[in-house]
Amino acid sequence: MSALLELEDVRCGYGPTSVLHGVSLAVPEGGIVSLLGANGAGKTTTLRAITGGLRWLGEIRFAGRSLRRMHTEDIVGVGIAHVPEGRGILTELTVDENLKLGAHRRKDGATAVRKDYDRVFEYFPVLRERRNLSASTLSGGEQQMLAIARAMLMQPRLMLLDEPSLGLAPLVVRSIFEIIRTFNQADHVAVLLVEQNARLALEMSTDAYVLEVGRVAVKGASAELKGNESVRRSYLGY
Amino acid sequence: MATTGSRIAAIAAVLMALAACGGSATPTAQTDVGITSTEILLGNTNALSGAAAAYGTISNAENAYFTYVNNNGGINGRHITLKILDDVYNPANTVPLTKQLVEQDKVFAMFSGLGTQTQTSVRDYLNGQKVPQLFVATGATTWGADYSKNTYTLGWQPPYQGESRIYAKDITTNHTSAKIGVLYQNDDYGQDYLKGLTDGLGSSASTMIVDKETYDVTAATPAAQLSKLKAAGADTLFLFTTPGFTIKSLATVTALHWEPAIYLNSVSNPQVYMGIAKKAGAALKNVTSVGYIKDPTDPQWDADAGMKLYKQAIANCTNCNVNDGFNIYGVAVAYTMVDVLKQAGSNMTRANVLNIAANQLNETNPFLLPGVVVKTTSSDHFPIMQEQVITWNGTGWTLQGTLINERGTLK
Amino acid sequence: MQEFLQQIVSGIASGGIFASLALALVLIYNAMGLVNFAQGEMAMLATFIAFTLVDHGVSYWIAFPVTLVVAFAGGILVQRIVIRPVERAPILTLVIVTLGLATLVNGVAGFIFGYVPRSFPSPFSAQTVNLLGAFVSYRDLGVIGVSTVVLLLIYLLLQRTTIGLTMRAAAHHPEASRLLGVHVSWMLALGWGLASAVGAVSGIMVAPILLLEPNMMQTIIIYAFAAAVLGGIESPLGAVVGGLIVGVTVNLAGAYIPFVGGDLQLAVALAIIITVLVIKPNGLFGRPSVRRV
Amino acid sequence: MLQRIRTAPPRYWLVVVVVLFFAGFPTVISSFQAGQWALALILAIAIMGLNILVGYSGQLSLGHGAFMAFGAYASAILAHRYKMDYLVTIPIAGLLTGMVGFLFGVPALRLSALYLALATFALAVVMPSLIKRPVGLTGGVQGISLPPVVVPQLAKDGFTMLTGSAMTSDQWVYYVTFAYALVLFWLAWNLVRHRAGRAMRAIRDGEVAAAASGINISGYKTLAFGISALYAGIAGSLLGLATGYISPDTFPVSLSIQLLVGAVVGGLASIPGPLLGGIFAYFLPIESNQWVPTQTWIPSQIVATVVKAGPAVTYGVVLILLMIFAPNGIVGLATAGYNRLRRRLRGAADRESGHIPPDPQTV
Repeated sequence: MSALLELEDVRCGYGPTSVLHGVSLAVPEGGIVSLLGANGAGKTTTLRAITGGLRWLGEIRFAGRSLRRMHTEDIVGVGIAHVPEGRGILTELTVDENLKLGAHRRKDGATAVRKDYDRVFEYFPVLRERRNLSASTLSGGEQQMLAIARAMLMQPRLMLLDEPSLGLAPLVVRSIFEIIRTFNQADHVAVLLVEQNARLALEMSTDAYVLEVGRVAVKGASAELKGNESVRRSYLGY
Repeated sequence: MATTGSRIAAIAAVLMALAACGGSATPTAQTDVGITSTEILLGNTNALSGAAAAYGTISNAENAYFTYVNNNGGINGRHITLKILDDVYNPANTVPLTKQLVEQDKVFAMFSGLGTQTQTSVRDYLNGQKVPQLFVATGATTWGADYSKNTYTLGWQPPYQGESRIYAKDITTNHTSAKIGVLYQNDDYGQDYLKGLTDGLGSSASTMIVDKETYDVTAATPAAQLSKLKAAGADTLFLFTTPGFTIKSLATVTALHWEPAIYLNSVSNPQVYMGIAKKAGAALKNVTSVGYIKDPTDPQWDADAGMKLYKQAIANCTNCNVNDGFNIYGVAVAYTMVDVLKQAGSNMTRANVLNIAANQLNETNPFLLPGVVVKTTSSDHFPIMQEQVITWNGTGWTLQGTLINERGTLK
Repeated sequence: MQEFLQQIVSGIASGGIFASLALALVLIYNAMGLVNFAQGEMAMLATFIAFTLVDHGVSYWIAFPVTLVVAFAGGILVQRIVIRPVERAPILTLVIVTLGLATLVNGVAGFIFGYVPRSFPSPFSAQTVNLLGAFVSYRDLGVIGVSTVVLLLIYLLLQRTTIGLTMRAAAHHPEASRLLGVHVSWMLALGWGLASAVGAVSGIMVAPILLLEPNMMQTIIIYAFAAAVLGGIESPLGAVVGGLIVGVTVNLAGAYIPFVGGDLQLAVALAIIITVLVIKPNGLFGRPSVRRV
Repeated sequence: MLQRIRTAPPRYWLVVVVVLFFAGFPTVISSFQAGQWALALILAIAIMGLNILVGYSGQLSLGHGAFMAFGAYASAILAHRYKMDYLVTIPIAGLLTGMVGFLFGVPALRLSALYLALATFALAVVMPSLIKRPVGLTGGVQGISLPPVVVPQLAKDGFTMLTGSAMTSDQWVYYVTFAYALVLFWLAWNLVRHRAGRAMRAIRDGEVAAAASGINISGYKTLAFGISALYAGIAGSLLGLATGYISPDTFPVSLSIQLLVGAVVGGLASIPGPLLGGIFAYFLPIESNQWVPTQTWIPSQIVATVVKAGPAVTYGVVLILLMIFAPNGIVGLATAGYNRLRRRLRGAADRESGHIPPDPQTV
């Protein structure tokens, strides 16, 4: 089985400071993989490299195709939805306009999009209520929901989630993670999840990678890592 | 440093001496800086670029006439070279450029420098250096009026004040009950015109002028001012405005359903502008102005010898628009310059040329209206003081009456 | 009273001129958070293109759309060649570039077309209508009418179409928009193209009134700045309303405040700019904006 | 002492050479050329002011010509109406303009960079009409003619002793300007190296971070405005001295653009930058009008274009090209070139074999 997303010895950085010193990882079709590690380990940088926010050396392949020299806009077009750090909500626009932007490059017709809208509103009923309000009026949790809903409307094959739990109440986090799992199973969409909350992430995911200063320090099945006392203690901090 | 400096100075002195020797080929004739056996070097600054660059063509027209003269034998075997520099209408540029022309290029005289502020900025310098500043290209009264303080400086065209005195005379003789409204630009140009009108009307000025309004060149349109003038009850409108604002004003007057008698300053009266005003919607009824120079677009001069000469001369300038009123102005003032140089003959010194220009001019200029004499005397330093009233007939200007002479009214 | 009314009507007429150019400014601002100092000069150059066409015997109604297309393409070209290399640079750099562009375009126009004012045809008659004793020409009304139509079209485009949505998104959050598949750089180019076309409309409409010459827009752009700032620099509606208010204010101040008089009208515009920016930076119709980082 | 001189970094030697050059220069060029260089130095002083504001404190002013106008008129009015010695009025004009700039800096605090650019540009456009208004004070459109410059006997004697020729007023103006330039550049150098300069740069690079480290943001930003205006005011005052006449047309909006060109060409946030920028901005229009036509190797078509198009086109092209290709100006290019050269001389290899390409600026 070939992986949907593969990173091979990816190195990159910001100007003269390099952040990733050779990261290799793989996300299987329909799988959920978590990417863990301390602050500054290079998790967000990895995601940014995948969607073309940085130049990199090494190789990144999506569905067998190299993403080298592709622009962000086009990488997104081939089926990667990236919910960035800070959620990337367009606060000047309404909730509905944000969702519309998610679907704006789809070519499968208005009916299909409408159907997906209904599904998304089923997952997040609050968004239906707030449809015509400015996105800036949403609470943190609602904004996270909007960001994920918008990513769902992009009809991706892979979703990159950057710390969806950040700053949210535990209960909200739970429900969001539930919805992600449901979506993953229903649509067979792969997820690469970056999380500080390692416990939660390991529960969700099938496989996990732990980054340390720009390198993969540990990798393995999530269940395995969860059970490994020394890994938990030295890398995951719980 | 010191030795290098003095050595260079010494070399320069020798070179200058050599140059001077070369210049005095005919031992009896007197010459001066800027004159060689083959050349008369004149300097000029003008706005060749920037916001006032519409005037820039004047220098090219002057050069075209000098080329014409040079091609026909020059002046006593010497050809005229006009060195034109671009001061962008900014006095801060005029000063160093003029110094350059005087001190480095060693021009014989400055000729037809453009702009009141720019030329005022170098007047003290040129008079201090005893370099003639001839035929300054503006109608500010100061050039003639302050001659006694600045004997190296001379204007040429009729002063704005003289022109508006002619209008005043027309009013006091023909329209004694006129209620006058004035629109003028807030600079020396507009103020000079207004002063001439006020002085010319004399004691009745305060009652006859019911309102006067100013505008700045940065204004979008003069509509607000014209509305006020109309509301003030004026039935006679004076436009002391530059061509662009004149056209806008003429159109606005019609748009306000206002039909005053209009007096238009001569700077704005070329037929090109009247045509634009008409297209912009101006009715152009009852418009009076004065002229002293022939309008190249006026068909009445088609067979005129002077106009033919103009067209012949201006052909030497490839990018001059023959219909541009500024160009015949340039050719006309260049004609006077050539006349002065010819008169100077073999006594080609600054003092002599200046003396002829300032005190002994008496020239008929083929580019000016018939009868206009370019004249200076020891007590009058306004070269052109005759103008003729003209009225707009719908397609062109009609000369009215005879030339009016304002000589002696300005001191 | 009648004069007062006339002052207001004349003010509205010049306000229409300011508004039409302010609309173009607002478009660029909406596209990339930048005020284009070259907007007026680009409009002037476009008008000269129309002039040249008409002068060569092309019918006005063909010259007009052709000029709009050329202006649109020109705007895109300017963005691609001049703006794109610096689009991520500090705002300071961008402002300097547009200022350089303004200087350049003005000089080039002067070089090609000279500085003698020219008349430019108008589809609207120079005849006037009487509004309660005040007169206003069809040309002036035409400027306001066309500006209103342009405003409506801009509104429809930005608010009712997907491309408008992506343009707004690209302007406010380029990074986040890229992640949603928006071709941000092309959206900016599109913004420049549209602004340039709107500017061309403005130039073509006002040239019969202001007379066509290279410096036609040089001071109008300051009034347009005042209009855009007063209306709230990101609001197209604000640009139009702001333009009309600026036109009327400038006229009334010139007519009735002795200190201002006829010759400090531009200073009134400056005063409006500074007052609005200091007291109410978002203008009349602008939303309080989050500072762009 | 000797040891210190021997170990002084090369740029100190460069400074010494430059100062000596500018001190001796006017003795080998003609008087009017000295006058031209005085004007170039005047521009350099104003550009240094602009540089302090834009380059070091990150606030954009497109209207520095207006501050020059203020300084020039302050001096001219003091000298003309109150019969003060012009030389005495120069520092006074500088201080007055500095105060005005400081006051202007207060509302400027509330404006974003873009709005500040807008407001200052509008100010530059309006300035000539504002000057025309108080006719009694400014002479209106007539402007103010200043009394001729008198060269002090001491300077005359000294100059004659050194060069053997008499000192002209242009040469005297040059030395006055040079003295001011020397002092003001030295002050600017001290300013940027010490606390105030560091604070300003911190503000420029990020106000939030600067505030977090306890820097008084509004204080330093208005201070930068004040200092910057002081430089412009002195430059304006010197301009009056050099030209002997000022009027509204002396301070068109294009002057402000010329200053901006100079600042950008020389290189923002550098001390030598404004000097190079001043020379460039002053001589570019003159030479494109005069030197270019004398060059036979340039096709006549291009010559005609350059001459007819005037400085506006050249300024515009220079501004755009520099911003795109060399945003740090001549000084930036020179520094980069020097560093590359030094690296090559030392034979330093690239950091790592796996050299990482820089962040994509624009792809």
